[in-house]
Formats: sequence, structure tokens, C-alpha cells
Amino acid sequence: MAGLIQKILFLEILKGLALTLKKMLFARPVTIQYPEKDRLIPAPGFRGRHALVRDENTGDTICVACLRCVKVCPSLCINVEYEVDKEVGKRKVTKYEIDVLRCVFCGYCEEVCPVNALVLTEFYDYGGTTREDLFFDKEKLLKNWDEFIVTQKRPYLNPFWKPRGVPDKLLPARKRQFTGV
Amino acid sequence: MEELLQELQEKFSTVILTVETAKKDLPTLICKREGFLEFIKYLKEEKGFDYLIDLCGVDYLNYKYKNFEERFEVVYHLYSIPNKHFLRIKVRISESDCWQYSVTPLYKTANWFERECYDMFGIRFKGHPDLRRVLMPPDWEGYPLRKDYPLFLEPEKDWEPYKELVEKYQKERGS
Amino acid sequence: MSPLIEVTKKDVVSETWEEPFYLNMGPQHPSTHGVLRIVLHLEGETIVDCDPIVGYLHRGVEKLGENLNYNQAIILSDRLDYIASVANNTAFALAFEKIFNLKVPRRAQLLRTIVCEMARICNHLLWLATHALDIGAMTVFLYCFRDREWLLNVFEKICGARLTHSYVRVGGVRLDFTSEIIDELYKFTEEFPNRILDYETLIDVNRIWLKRTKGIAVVSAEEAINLGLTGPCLRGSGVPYDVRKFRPYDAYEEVSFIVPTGKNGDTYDRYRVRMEELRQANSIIRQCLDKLPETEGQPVVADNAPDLLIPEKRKSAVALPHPKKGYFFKAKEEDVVPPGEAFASIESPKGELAVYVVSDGSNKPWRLRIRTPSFVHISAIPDLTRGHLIADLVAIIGTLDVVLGDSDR
Amino acid sequence: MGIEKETIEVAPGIRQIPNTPVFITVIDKVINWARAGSMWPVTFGLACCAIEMMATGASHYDLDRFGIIFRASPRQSDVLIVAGTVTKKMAPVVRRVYDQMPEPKYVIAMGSCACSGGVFRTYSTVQGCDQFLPVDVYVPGCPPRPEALLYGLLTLQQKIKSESKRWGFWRR
Repeated sequence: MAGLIQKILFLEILKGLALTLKKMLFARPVTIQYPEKDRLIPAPGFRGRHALVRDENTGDTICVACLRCVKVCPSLCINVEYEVDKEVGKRKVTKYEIDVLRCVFCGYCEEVCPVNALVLTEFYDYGGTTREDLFFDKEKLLKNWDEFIVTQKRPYLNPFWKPRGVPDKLLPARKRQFTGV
Repeated sequence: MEELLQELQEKFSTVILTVETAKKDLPTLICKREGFLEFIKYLKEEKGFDYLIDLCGVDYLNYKYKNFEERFEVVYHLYSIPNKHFLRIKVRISESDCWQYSVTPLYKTANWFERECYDMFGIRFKGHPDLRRVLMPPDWEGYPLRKDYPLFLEPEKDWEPYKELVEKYQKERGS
Repeated sequence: MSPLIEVTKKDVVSETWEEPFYLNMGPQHPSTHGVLRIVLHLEGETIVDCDPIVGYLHRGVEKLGENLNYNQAIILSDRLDYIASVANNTAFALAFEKIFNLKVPRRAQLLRTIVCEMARICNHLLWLATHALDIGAMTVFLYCFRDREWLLNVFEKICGARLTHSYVRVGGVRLDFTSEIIDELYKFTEEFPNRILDYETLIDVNRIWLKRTKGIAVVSAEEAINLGLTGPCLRGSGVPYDVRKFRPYDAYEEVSFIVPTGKNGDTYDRYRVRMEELRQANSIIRQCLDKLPETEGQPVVADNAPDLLIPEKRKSAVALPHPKKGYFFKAKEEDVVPPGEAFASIESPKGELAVYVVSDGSNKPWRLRIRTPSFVHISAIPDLTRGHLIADLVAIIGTLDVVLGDSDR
Repeated sequence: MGIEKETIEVAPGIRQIPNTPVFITVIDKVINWARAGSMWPVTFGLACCAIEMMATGASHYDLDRFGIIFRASPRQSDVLIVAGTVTKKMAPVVRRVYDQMPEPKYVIAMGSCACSGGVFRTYSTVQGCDQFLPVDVYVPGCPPRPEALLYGLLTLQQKIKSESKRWGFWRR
């Protein structure tokens, strides 16, 4: 009998409609008004556009051309060329290129970098109309850093530079003492 | 589990070549191809191995620690849901005589696994109802997961329809 | 294309005067959940037989995995079942850890369990959204995406990516949780049961939903096992097989949860099982969160875990006797990774995900085999659809919860 | 010029005859405005990025705000969002969907895989869908955030608005 009443009166459908009406009237809208109003700032550590950290003293990158990032990259999108400065015996980066269209944003490069020169910034909305737009060379990567760092509080420390909870033993020496740029 | 292995070894001494008990992984039986079908039927019907988790091929071309001659191995992972027993069965297959008995009549799951194995390694399965390529297009050349197949194909060696497509587009753009 | 022609040729000889009617569905079809193509053999509106054709998303993950090192291979697992990628990460990591003989710290185990269950919730929400959308309920789609977005934001805080997390690494996880994340998760677990009630109000007893799901694609227990169905699809038929209970991994031994099962093995039962799993996953997250403070401050990676960049070769010095000097050192190449094979399987949200690895001592897996639930589930479609109406096919694809990236690899 | 003296410029390229509701502009502008305001993408999810595409269409990002509605049929749509890996087996199908779309049509390559093949440098993957499709906008990311897709769509809108003379069938 109860089932029959339910059938005739569409009770379960009315219940559903009541729920949607309630949500419509009382629930807060969740839509993010993206380009006009809200620009959601992702949590620290979001793996977005690449940048090379600019050394404030020299104005150049702090990369030491150890090529660890090149070797760890699963999609082989990083290309680094360097020359050896004979007087000091140090390597100097002459070319640092990232093919962003190939990158899979795993963040391994920033995690293995011994000097924290590379970062995947929290900058996320970008695109291009040609492939060349999204082929970052060293200049572009440094520019990305300049654009990004002005939006951040200093000192800036990316979580992947010094992963939380990873024992110090597993980190290179420079990373252990690192506190941010 | 130990008892089961012992029993199997006694009953199927002609089929089972070696038994590796679980050191860190699973108990493994290496079997001959001849008589394999009866063996697996016995396992399913008498011993309750009702669930075939996985069937896959492995190519051991130039493997460093290889101690056998055959090139391929077909690996079965069997599980018995009522008894919670786990078993790995390996059958070795040489390149010149590249086929294996199909277990599709026993396990319906094996149907696509065997098709995939055929697709990727070129191992034929005797008694399979419908053996054709599953992942690659039907007119694809070569067996991708073999060790001598390149990871990245040169543009000239591409699949024919795709090559045509690219050429057509390039002509279109050029004009 | 050719398979269609082949099928046509095969059946033309049939004696009936009526010509067999073939219909191609997909790969571009809004309700095939990706790029699944099905060639249907129809008689009127009844499906006589069908032939699912997969491979439109075959990217060669297994082959590529053999050319990348162990840690890099985990990246690939994200792109398999992209809806619950942490679960895949975990399966890979478990198999690799067996090869490496690693013991994962307890905190990392707890964290993995939490993210796996979060992935389960994400997956089931997306499944419910698309399944309901296929059957015709639009509101559920919007509600589910709203809640899923919440979890994705938490994921973003945890590891910096919304979908392809790459959070788990060999020997542990990459980052620890912050207290902010734990608070957020507590809030989520508090609120989420109410949200499940909302969905149930909308569709649980809705007569359209019942008509579309009850008695559709009934599978008996034996049939389901024989077809290789796993996960909710198997449990819907009443078999309580769950890898989390049968072969526990990570921290599943420590938490208590129920494995929900169905009775009839139809689409509705599978839906009920999944809804119940949402509740269980919620409670598992809660239990693990409660356990987290005990392990505060512990590392999340095993001490002897391999570096992300596993070296190609390792050389060690061996002392050999020398006639004049007494001894001399000779460089000997060592295996970077212990050789052997390993098999690990987890209960991914879709079913049993198993990884079989063969190592040859180098830093790359010799063979990386991934047994994915979707592949098996798609292979079961012909058996499930036989005799059903063409309109039910969409519900059947939905209820199996297939993802083509998972299936084609 | 008479027009410039007697009309007021209300917006760049749009002039109004004073005290009347009459506006004068070039036809390109009207057509481009209409096109940019109602880009209808075809639902064509290939892989991971399709989930983000769905998320963009769902409650949190709500593509309807921009007049963007997903259409299931290529015949009724004018943007093809290639969301996910294109394999060689799939490439002819993608091309067929593109060919079925009416002019004018645009292509957005969403995600690393669609743009260049991404990590999948393998035998079965197309190294970027621009090998057989004219791509207008590249959106990097693996997968891109919904905002990034929105950014790509807005970039496309800008591109459409700057087009000229893409309206006469007799012109081609």
C-alpha cells in the first residue's frame, strides 16, 4: 500500500527535486570566476611553468651544469650545454633549454638538482599559438623566474627542493642547509 | 602450500621441470608445454585455482642471468579464492616453435590476455577461438614487445595508413 | 576498417533471410568513456553479439617502462588509470620494492593508504558522475564534480598536481603531509557522508534509475570469477574477494573496514557496492589520520631507498692478490638492482591491478607487465551484453567502470 | 570623409550615428564577435586531459559562462579540443572528426601528449597532433589545470577576433 502511494505521488522524485531546490536556494555557488574575479593561487609546490632561479649577485643562473636533471627527465625534454672554465675549473652553462610541450611536470628535475637552480613555479595559465612559444631557452626561463618571484613572499622555498619528511641522509649537502631564496 | 607443491610434483612429474618455493616472492613452477593443459585443468577443477590473475609473455633475448635455451616464457599467475593459494607457472617456448596451448576454454579471462600476448610477442595459442591482434591495428607489422623491436619507429617504417595521413596533410599545407 | 569487414564476411553465410545488422559505436562517442569502439551485431534492438575493439590509446607503456629506470617508470603509471593515479603509483612501487628488498617506513605506509583511499573516492565519484550522466541524471554529475574538486585541491596541496600525482616513489612517498592538509582531510571526512546521502536521495530509489539498472547485466559469482572481473564488479556478484583483505599491503592490516558485497550481481548491486565503498574509504582515511600523530617526525622514505636518478652502473673495488705488491684493486661491475622477479597486486578502485617485474640487474626493468582491471572488464562486455537492448549497453559500459588508458596501456 | 565627421567612435572600429541606435562597423568584426562568443567544442576525450576538460565544463569552472557548450557531434561544433594522447591507430579517426566539422574550425592541442607526444616517445604514439592537424593553440601541462584550458580558449577567442576575411565561401 505504501509502495502504491509512493508510486502515484512520485514521492521519491519529489524528494530529489526538493534537494536540488534546497541546494539552489541555500548552498553557496562554487564556481570560480576565473579570468575576471578569482585567480586561484595554488598551494606551494604546484608543478607549473618552469623557471631558472636567478642569482641576485651575478644576475645569471646558479646552475652548475651537473646534468642530473637531464638524466632524470623521463620525457627527455631538458637540453643543457656547458663549457668548462679552465681558470676556475668550474662548469658554466651556455645553453639551457626546456621543451615545455614535452614536459610531464613530474618535478623530478627540481628534486634531484643539487643546488636548487630549477623550479616548477606555481604559475599555471599560459599557452601559445606556435611550438616556438613554448620552447623555453635560458633567457625565457630566467624571465619566468622574475615574473614569478614578485608574486611570492621571500624567502621562497619550494617543497620539492627540500622534501618534507625525507631524511637528511638522502639529500645532497647544499640542500640540507637550504632555507630558501 | 608446501604439501600442495609436493603433491603436484609427484602427480605431474613429467610436466613439472622445477619447483621454486617462495623465497621472497611466490612459489613458481616451471612446466613443459606437453601435458600442460591437463595439468592446468587439474589445478582448476581439483585444486580450486579458479581465478587466473594474469597471463603474460616475457622475452628473454640476451638476458644476463639466463640458464635456459628458449627465448620466450609465458607466465601464468593463478589464484585460488577459496584457499587463498597463489601460484606462478612458467612455460618456456622457443622462437622457432612459437606456440602454446590456449587456456581460454578453462578461463574466459585468458581470451584477451592471449590475444594480447600474440599481439605483443607473436606467440600463437592453439585452440584459441579468435586469435587476432587486440591493441595494435590488424595490419601492424612486427611484435612490439620483443626485445629486438625498436622503441621508436623511424618515420619511413611507420604504419601505412598513418604515413598516408601525414603525407596528405603535408601536401595540403604546402599547396 | 578491416575488423568490421571481417566480421561481416563471417556471418553473411547465415541461413536466415534477414541480413545481420551491424552498428559501429565509437571511438568518438560521448558515452564510451574514452576511445572504446564496439562493433555491435543487432537483431532489431537486441544485441546478439558485440566485438569491443581497443587499442586506440595504446601508448606502449610497457615497452617504454623497459627503457626508463625504476623511478621514472612510476611516472608512466600515472597515465594508465588517470582517474586514480596514486593507486597505480602504489602498485608499481610495491612491486619495485620487492625487487629492491625495501621496507617502507610506517608513516609512509599510512600516507599511502590515505592517498589510495582518496583516489578511490575520486574514482568512484567520477564513475558515479559519468554513469549517472549516461543514464540521464545531470544533477548528480554536477554534485559529484563539486566534491571531487575538493579532493583534487587536497591532492594539489599534498603533491602539487591535480591528476597525475607521481606522489609515491620507490621506498616511500615524496613529501610528508603538512598539518594544514590533515585538518582539511578531517574536515572532508566529517562532511563527506552527508554528501553521499545527497547522491542517494537523488538516485537511490528513483524509479528511472531502478528501471535502468535493476536486472541489467546479471553475472553469477562463478561466471564473474571465470571472466576475471575484479573489484566492485566481482563483489556485486557476492564474492567477497578484495586484495586489501586477502593479501594486505601498506597499512590495510591495521585498519578495520567491511568489504561490501551484493546479492544479484546486476548493475544496481554494483552501484550499491560502490556507494558503500565510498563510506568505507571515508572511514579508512579517518582511521589512518588518527594514527598519523603516533608517527610524527618519522621519515617518509626508507633509508636505503634508491635515488631518483638510479645510476646505470656501479663499480666496486675488489682486492685481488698480486705477486709483487701483495694485492691490487680491480674495478668490478656490480648489479645496481638485485636481479629477480616480483609480483605485486593492489585493490585499485577499478579492480585488481597487478604488476609483474623482471629485473636483470641493470637500472631498468627487463620486463614490466601491468595487468589492468579495465582490460579484463572490457573483454567481458560481449558476455554481459548478449540479449540486452542497445540502450542498456551504455549502462553496462558505465557499470564496468572502464578507463581506456588503463585498458590499452 | 563624411563618415568620420558625422559619427562618433564608441569602441575601436565601431562608430555610432549620433542620437540614433545605428552603428557602423566592418562585417569582419560582427562575424568574429559572433564566432568568438559561441565556440562550441566537440566532446572528444582521448585520455587524461579529457577528465580535466570535463572538470572545466563542470560546476567549478563552468564553461557555459563563455558561451562554450560541449557538443557531441562534430557537425555542430567549431572547436576541436584534442585532449590526450593521439596514437597512430587513433590518428585517422581524429582527422575524420576534424574533416566532418564545418568551416570555420579551430583546433586546440591540450596537454603535452597532444602537443608533442609528451613522455610517450614510442612506436605507437603520434609525436604531436600538429603532424596532421592545423593546431591553433597549444596548452602545455600534463594535464593542464582547468584554468590553463580556459586560458587557451580565451587565447583562441583573441585569435578569432583578430581574424579578417574568413567569411566568404566564394573567396577561397
